[in-house]
Amino acid sequence: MTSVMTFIYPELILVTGALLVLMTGAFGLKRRTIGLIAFLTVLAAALALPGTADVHQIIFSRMLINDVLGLSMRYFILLALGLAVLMAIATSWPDDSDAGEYYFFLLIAAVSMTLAVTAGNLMVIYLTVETLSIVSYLLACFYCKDLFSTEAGLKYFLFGALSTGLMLYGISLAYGIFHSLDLSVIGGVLAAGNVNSLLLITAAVLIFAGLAFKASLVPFHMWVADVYEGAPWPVAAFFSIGPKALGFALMVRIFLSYPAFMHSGWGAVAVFLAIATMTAGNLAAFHQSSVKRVLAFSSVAQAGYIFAGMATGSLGLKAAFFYIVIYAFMNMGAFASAAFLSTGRSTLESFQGLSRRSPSGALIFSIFLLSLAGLPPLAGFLAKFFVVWTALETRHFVLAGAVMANSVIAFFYYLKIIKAMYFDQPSTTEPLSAINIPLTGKLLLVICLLMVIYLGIHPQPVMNILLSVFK
Amino acid sequence: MSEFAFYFIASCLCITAVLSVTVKDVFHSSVWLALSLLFVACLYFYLDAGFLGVIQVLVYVGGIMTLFVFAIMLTSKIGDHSIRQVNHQFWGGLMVAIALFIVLVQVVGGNPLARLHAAGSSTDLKTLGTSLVTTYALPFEYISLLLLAALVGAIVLGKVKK
Amino acid sequence: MVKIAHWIPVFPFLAFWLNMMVGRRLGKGAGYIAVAASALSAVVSFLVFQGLFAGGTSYSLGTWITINGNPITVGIIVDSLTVMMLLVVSVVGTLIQIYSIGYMAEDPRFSRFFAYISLFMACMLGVVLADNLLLLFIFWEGVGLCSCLLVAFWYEKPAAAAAGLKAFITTRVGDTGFLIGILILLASGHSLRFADLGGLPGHDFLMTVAALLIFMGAVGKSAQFPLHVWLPDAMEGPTAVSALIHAATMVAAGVYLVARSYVLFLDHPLALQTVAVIGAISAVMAASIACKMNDIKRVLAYSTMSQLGLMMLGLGVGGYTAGTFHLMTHAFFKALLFLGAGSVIHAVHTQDIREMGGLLNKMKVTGITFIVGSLALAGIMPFAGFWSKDEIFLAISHQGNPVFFFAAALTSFLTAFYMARLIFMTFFGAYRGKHHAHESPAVMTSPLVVLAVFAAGLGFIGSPLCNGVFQHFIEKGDEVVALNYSMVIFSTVLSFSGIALAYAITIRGFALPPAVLSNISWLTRLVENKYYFDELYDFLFVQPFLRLCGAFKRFDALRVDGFVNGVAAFVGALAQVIRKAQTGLVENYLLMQAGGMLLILLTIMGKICRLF
Amino acid sequence: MPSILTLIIFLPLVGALAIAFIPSGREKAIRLTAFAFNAAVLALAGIIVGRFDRSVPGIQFLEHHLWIPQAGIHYTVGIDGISLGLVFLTALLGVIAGLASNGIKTRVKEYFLFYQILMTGMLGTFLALDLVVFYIFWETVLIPMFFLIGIWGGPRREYAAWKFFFYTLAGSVVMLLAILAIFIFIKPHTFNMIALKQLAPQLTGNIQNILFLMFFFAFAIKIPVFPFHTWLPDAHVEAPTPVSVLLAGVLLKMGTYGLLRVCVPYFPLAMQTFAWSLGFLGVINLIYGACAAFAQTDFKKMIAYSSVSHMGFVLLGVAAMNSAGLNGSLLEMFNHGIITGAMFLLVGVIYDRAHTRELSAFGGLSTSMPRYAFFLTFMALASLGLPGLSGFVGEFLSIVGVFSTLPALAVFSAIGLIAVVALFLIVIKKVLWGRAKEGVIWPDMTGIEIAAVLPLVVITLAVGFYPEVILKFQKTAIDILVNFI
Amino acid sequence: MIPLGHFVILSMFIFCIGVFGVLTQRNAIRFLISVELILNAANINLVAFNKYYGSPDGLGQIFALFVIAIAAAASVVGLVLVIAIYRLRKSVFIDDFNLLKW
Repeated sequence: MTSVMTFIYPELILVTGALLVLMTGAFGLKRRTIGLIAFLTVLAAALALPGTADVHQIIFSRMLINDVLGLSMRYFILLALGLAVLMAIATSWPDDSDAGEYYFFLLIAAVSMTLAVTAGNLMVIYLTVETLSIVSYLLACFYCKDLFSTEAGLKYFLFGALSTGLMLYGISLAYGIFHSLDLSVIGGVLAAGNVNSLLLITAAVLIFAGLAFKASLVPFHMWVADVYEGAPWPVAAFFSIGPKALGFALMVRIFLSYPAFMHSGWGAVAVFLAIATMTAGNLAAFHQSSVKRVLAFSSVAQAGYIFAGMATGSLGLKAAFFYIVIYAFMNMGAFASAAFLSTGRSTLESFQGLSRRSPSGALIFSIFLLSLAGLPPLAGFLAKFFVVWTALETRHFVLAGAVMANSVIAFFYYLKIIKAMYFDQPSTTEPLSAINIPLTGKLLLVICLLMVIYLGIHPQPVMNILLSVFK
Repeated sequence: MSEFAFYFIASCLCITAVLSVTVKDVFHSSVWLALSLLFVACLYFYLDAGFLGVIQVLVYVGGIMTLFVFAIMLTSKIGDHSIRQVNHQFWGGLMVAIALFIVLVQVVGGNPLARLHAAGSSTDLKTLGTSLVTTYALPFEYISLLLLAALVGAIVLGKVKK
Repeated sequence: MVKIAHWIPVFPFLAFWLNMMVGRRLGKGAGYIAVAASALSAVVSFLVFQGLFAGGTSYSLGTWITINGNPITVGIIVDSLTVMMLLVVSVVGTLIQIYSIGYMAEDPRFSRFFAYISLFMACMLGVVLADNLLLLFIFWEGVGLCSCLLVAFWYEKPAAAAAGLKAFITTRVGDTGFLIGILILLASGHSLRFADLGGLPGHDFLMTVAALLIFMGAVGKSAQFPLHVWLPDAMEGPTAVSALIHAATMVAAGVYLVARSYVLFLDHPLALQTVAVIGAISAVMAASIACKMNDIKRVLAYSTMSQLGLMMLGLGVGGYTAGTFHLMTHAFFKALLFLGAGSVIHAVHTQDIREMGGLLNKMKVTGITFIVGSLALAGIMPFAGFWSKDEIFLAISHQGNPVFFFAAALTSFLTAFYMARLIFMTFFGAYRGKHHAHESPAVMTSPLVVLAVFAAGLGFIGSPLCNGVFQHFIEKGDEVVALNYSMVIFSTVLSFSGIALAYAITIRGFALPPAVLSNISWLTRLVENKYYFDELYDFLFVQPFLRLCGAFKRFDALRVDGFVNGVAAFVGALAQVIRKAQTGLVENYLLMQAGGMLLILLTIMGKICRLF
Repeated sequence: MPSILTLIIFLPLVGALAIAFIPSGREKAIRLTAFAFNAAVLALAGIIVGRFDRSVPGIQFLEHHLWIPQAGIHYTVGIDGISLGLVFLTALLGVIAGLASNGIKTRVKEYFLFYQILMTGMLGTFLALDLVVFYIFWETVLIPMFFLIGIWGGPRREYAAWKFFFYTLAGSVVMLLAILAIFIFIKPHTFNMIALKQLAPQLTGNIQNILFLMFFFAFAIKIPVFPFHTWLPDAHVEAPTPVSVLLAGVLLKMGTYGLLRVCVPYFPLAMQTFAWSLGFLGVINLIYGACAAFAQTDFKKMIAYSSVSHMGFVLLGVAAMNSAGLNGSLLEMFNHGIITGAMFLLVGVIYDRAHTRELSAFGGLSTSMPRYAFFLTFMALASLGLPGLSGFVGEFLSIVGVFSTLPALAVFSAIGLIAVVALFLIVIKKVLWGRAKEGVIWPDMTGIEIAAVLPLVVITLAVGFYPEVILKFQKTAIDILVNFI
Repeated sequence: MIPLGHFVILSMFIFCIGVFGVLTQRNAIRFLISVELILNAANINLVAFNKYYGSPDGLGQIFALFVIAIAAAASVVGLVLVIAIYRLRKSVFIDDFNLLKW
C-alpha cells in the first residue's frame, strides 16, 4: 500500500530536478552536466515509481488514480523522456546558454504527462495537457534565433490554442452533463444511462479533438510536419513519442474506459480516421525531400496504425499499445540517427552516399527505417502484425486491408532514404567530413537498436505487461 | 428586472465580442475585447460569482489586456488600416463558425438542462477557499508550476541575446 | 544374343562425347573414331540379326519414369523391322561417314561434324530400337536436333542457318502433333508400347485422332505434304549430311514410325486412308517439282520426298511389306545418289546442273555409280528400285483405288523423267562449267562403289526370283509372291517413256510448240515456285507470328507495364495532392481542423437524428 | 543443439556477420569467406539429401519450438520431398552464383553481406513450416534483393529495384492478410503448416475461395503469372549476373513452392474451382512469355521472358492436380532453376566481354568461342525442352498431367511449345551462328566460368537421362498431396 | 430566473465568435484575442453550471479560476512568441509564416 505522497514521489522528484537544472543552468554549468542531472532525475523518478497499482486508493480527492494503465504509462513516459534527454545530450546545440531552461521545460513536460496519465478528473487532464502544450510551444521554438524554429513554435501555438480551446469547451459541456468532472462519477452516470446523447456526443467530440491533436490524427495532424521540421531534432523526437502516447493513453482513459462515452456511431468514424491518418501521413511523406519531414509524416502514419488498433475496440488496445512501445524505440532511433547523420536542413541529398562515409550509421538508420516500415523480423513488423490481426479478428477487413496497403506505400519513402544512403553518390564533390556521433548518442542508438531487434524476436516482456494492463 | 439585466449584459457581450474580431484596427479590437471581458465579469456577478468577477477584472482587464496593448505597441506599424486583417478564407471560416453554432444550438436546445430554471445554492467565498486548498489542492499547486514555466519561457524567449 | 541390341547406339554416343570434348586435338582421328563407332554398331547389328532367327523379342532396361502410375520403360524391341532398319542405318551410316572423311577433310570444324554425326547415329539407332512411343519420341527429337545442327553446320552462310531453323521448327510442328497423340494414348490409360497398340479399346474416334496425330509426326519428319517445306532448304547442309539424314535414314524414320505402329493404323481405316492420301499427294507434287529444279541436290531432295510419299502410299494402301521394302532399297540408292552428287559438287564446285555436263568422262566411278543409282530410282529392271516399286504398285492395284494407282504411275513416270534429265545434263553432252573437274579420292569413291552394289543387287532379296526372302523375313507370312508380268511391263514402259522424254528434251532439244507452252505457263510457274508453299506459310504463319510477338511486346510494355506504372503514377499524383494540402499556412490547417471536427460531429450525430 | 535445418538456414547469416567484421579493403578474404559459407551450406544440403529418408511420408528433420506464445507463433522448420529439391537447388545455385560474383568489383563487402542474408531468406522460406515464419523469411528476401539489384545492377537498376520490391511487397502484404485470416477462421487457431493441412480444407465456400485467391495473388506475383509479370524482365535484366541467377533460379520458385505448399493442400476445393483458370493462366504465360521474348532484342530480356514462359508449365502442372502434373511442376521448378540459372550465367559471360546485351551485337560466336557455343547451345536446347535433357521431363509430365484433366489447355500448351522452340533457336542463331562481327574477337570462357556452368550441365543431363534421380525424392510427398485432393 | 439554456447559448455564441476569429484573423494578436473569447465562453459555461447545479465545492468556479490563470499563461507565452518572431521577420501576420510547408 503506497501512501498518497509516495504515489507522487516521481513527480516531486521531477519538479525538484526541474528546479535544480533551472538553477544550475543559471550558474552556467556545462550543457552536458545539466543534461546528466536531468537524466539522473528521470532515472530517480523511474525508481521512485510505486510498484503496485490500487484502483481504490483515493489520491488528492480522486484527482489522481493509481491504476495499471497509469502506472505503466508513467514508466513509458519516463522512458521516452530518458531517451529524449539522452538525445538532447548528444545533440550539438548552436550555443551553450539556456541549457538549464531546456531541461527544465522537458522535465515540466514530463511532470505534466505523468500527472495526465494518472489523472482521474477531467479538469486535471485539461490542466496538464494545457501545461504540456505551453511547454511544448516553448520547446519547439527553442532556437529563438532561427527562422524555422520560431515559425514552428508559433504554428504549434496557434494550432494548439484552438485545440485546447475546443477541449476545454468540451469539458465545460461535460461538466454540464455530468455535474462533475470526476471520471468515476462520470462512469457512474454513464452506467446509469439516461444521458442525452447529442450533448454527450458534442462534448466527446470536442474533447477528442484536443486529444487527437496530441496524437496527431487526421484532421488534427496538420501541424505535425511543420512543427517537427522547424523544432530542434531532440524536441521533434520527443514530440513524436511522448505527447503522442499521452494522447492515446488519455483516449483510453476517458473514452475506452467508459465505452458509453462514445456513441456507437464512433466505431465507423474511428476506423475512417485511422485509415485517413495513415493514408494522409504516408502520401504526404511520399514526395518529401527533407528527411526530417519524412519522419514527421511517418509519425503521423504511425499514429494511424496505432489508432487502427484502438479503433477495433478494447480488443485492439493491446495491439495499439504494443505498437506504441515498439514505436517509441524505433522512432526515437530513427530521429536520433537522422539527427546525428544529417547536416543542415537534412535534405535527402545530404544523405546521399552516406553508407560510405558512415557504414554503421547508415546501417543502423536503415534498420530503424525498415522497422518503421514493418519489415520482419524487426519489431515494427510484429507491431503491425498484431494491429492487422485484431482488425481481422474483429472483422474490420477494410481496416486491415488499409493498414497493409499503407505499409506498401510507406515502404516507398523509407526506402527512398535508404536508397539515397546506399545507391546514390554524394552530390557534392568536396570531401565530406567523417561523422562523429558522441558516446551518449551511440548509447541511445544501441539501446533503441537492441530493443528493435530484441522485441522483434522476443516480444514477450512487453506483451506480458500489456496483458496485465488490458485484461 | 434580473432578466432584463441578463439580456442587456448578454447583448452587450455579444456585440463587443463581434466587434473585437471584426474592427479593422487591432488596437480597437483589443479595446473591444477588454469591454467584452468586462461584460463577462458582469455575468459572473450576475451568477453570484463575485470573487470570480473580481479576478476576471483584475487578471484579464488589468493584466492580460495590458500585455496585449504592450504587444501591440512593440509590434508597431501593424495597426495600419491599409493592411488586410482577415485572411483569404474569411467566408470558409464564417461558414464553419455559423454551422458550428447552429449545431451547438440544436444540441443544447434539445437538452433538458436548457430548461433548468431553478438555480441552486450559490457558492460562497469561504467554500471556494476551503475546497481550493483541500479538494483541489493538487491542481492549485500545479497551476503554480504552469505559471513558473510560462514565466521562464517568457524570459527565455523575451530576452534579447547578443 | 539379341539382348545386346541396346549397346548398338552406345558406341556412337560415346564417340559423340569423345569428339565433342577432345575432337579438335585428334585431327583426322575424329573421323576414324566416328567411323569405328558406327562400324561397331553395324557389327553388333549383324550379331543381332543373326540372333533374330532364334526369335524376336522386346526387353526392358528398367523404368524411365512413372506417369500417373503408368510406368514408361526403357524398352528395346528387336524384330525383323528393327533389324532391317538397324542394318540399313548402321551400314549406310558407316559408308557415308567413311565418305565424309574425304568430303569434309578441309573443314575447320571437322571433329564437330563427326561429333554431330555420331550423335545422330546414336539417336537414329535409338529411334529404331525404342519399344514405346515416348522413348521413340525422345530419340526422334534427338535426330531432329542433329538434323538442325548439321543443316546449319556452315552457319556462317545465312541460308544454312535459316535452313537449320526451318528444319527444326517445321518438324517440330509435326512433333507437336506426335506429342499430343502420345498424350491422348496416355490419358486414355493405354500403354505406349508398340506391341500393345493393336486393338486398343476406347473411343474409336479418339484413337483415330491419336493415330493421325502420330502420323503428323511422321509427316513432319518424312517431309510429306504439307510439312515438306524444310527438306529442300536442308540441302544447305554438307552433302554427306543430306545423304545420311535427309535421304537414307532420318526422313525414312517417318515411314518407319508408321510401319512400327502399323497395327494402330490398321485398326483405324480413316487414319490409314489419310496416310495413303498424304503419300500420294507428296509423291506427285514432289516429283513434279523435281522436274523443274536445276540444283542437283534439290532435285534429289524432291525425289526423296516423292519416294517417301510413295512409301507412305504403299503403307497406306496396306502394303506393309512394300513400304518397308522400298524404304530399305531407297536408303541405299538415294544415299548413293547423294554421295555421287556430293562427289560431283566436290569436283565442279557448283550445284547447278546447267553448269555441268559431260562429266562421265572425267569422273568414271562417280558417273557410273550415279547412273546405277538413278536406274534403281527410276525403277528399271533389275535394279533394286524396280522390285520395291513393283511391290508398291502391286499393293495399290490390290487395294484397287484407281486414283492412287494413277498417282503412283505418274510419280514413276516423272521420276524416270527427272532422273534421266539429271543424268543427261550432268554426265552427258558438253561440259558447261568453268572449274576444272576431277575424280574424287578413293575414300569417297569406295563407299560409292559399295553402295552401287547394294543399289543394283539388293532388290533381289525381295523379288520373286528369291522367293521373297525379304517378305518372309518381315511379315513371317507364307504368301508366295508371283511375278506379275503385266505390271512389270507396264512399269518398265512407264520408266522408259520418261527417260525417252528426258532424252528428247535435254539432248535433242525437243520443245513443245509455243502455243501449248503459253497455255500451260501457269503450271510451269506453279511448279517452278514449288507450289508457293513457302510464300503461303510465310503469309499464314510466320508473318502473323512475328506480328503477334511484336504486338505482345508492345502490349507488355504499354498496357501491362503501363498499368503498373500507372498505378504508381496515380499514387504519386495523389501523394502530390495530399502534400500540397500542407500549405504551410496555419489558417488553412485550422479551418481543416475545425471543419473536420464539425464533420465528425455531424457524422456521428447523423446516426441518431437528422439535423438538417 | 539446433537441428541441421536451423543450421543451414542461419549459417549464411553467420557468414554475413563474419563478413561484417572483415575490413572492407580485404576483398579476397571476403570472397573466400563467402565462398566457404556457401560451400558449407551446399555440404549441409548434401548431408540433408543423403540422410533424407524417401520412404517416410511427411516432414523430416522437424524442429518445433514455441516462439511467441501470446500469438501462437512457433518456430517450426522441416523438410519433405517438396522442399528437398528446392533447398538443394538453392544451396547449389548459392555456390555457383557466388562463383559468378567474381565479376562484382565494387563494394564487395556489402555485396556479400546482402548475398548471405538473401541466402538465409531463401532457405528459410523453403524450410519454414509455420506460416508466420514462412512469411518472415519470404519478406527477408526482399530487402537484400532490392539492394543487390539497386546497387550493382545495370543502367536502369533503380527502376528495376523499385519495381521488384513493390510488386512483390504488394503480393506479400496480401499474403500476410491471408495468413492472419486463415488463423482466425480456423479452429483451433494455428499457424502450423502441417496441422493446417488437415484443418484448412474445412473452410467452406467463399472463405476458402477468397483465401485461396489471396495466397494465389502473392504467389502469382512471385512466379510471376501474367499479368503480374512485368517486374521480372526489368529485375532480371538489370540485376548483376549472379543475382539474376538467384532471381530466376530460386526466387521464382518461392511462388510455385507456395502453390504446392499452401494452395494445393489447404484449399483443394478452391483449387478445383479455379483449376481451369489456373491452367488458362499457365497457357497464357507459356505462349505470351515466349512470344514477348521472341520480339525482344536484348539477350537477357529474352531469357527473362522465357522464364515467364517456363513458369507457365509449372502453373499448368499444378492446375492438373494429379500425380503427373504435380510431379511435373515440381520437377520443372528444379529444372528451370538449373537451366535458367545457367542461361543467365552464360548471358553474363558474354556481357562481361561485350558490355552489351543487344542481340544484334553478337553473331558467329560459335567460331571464336566454341566452348561458349557448346554450353549455350546445350542450355538453350534444355530450355526448349529437348528430350533427353532435363527440361523436357518436367514439361512433359506437366502436360501429361494437364491433359487428363484439362485436355484443351494441354493441346494449346503443346502448340505453345513451338514458340518456345522457335525462341531458343533464334537465340542460337543470332548469337552463335552467322558471321562474326568485324574485329570482334572475345576470349572463350575461362576456367572459373566453366566451373560455374559445368555442374548445371551435368545435372541437366543426368535428370534428362534419368529423371527418377529427382522424382524418387519427391514421389512420396506428391503422393500425399494427390491423396489429399 | 432565466433558463440555463440561455447562458449556454450565449457561451456557444461567444465560442463560435472565437472560432470564427481564430479561423479568419491573420494578425497573430487578433488571433490571441479570439482565443481569449473561446476560453471565456468555456468559463461562462462553467460558472453558469456551477450556479444552476449548486455544486457544493464550487468546482465550476474553481475550474474557471484555473482557466483564467491558464489563459494568462498562454497569453504570455503566445505574445512572447509573437514578439520573438516579429523580431526576426518584422511581421505578425500568420500567413507570412510559411517557410515550413509541403
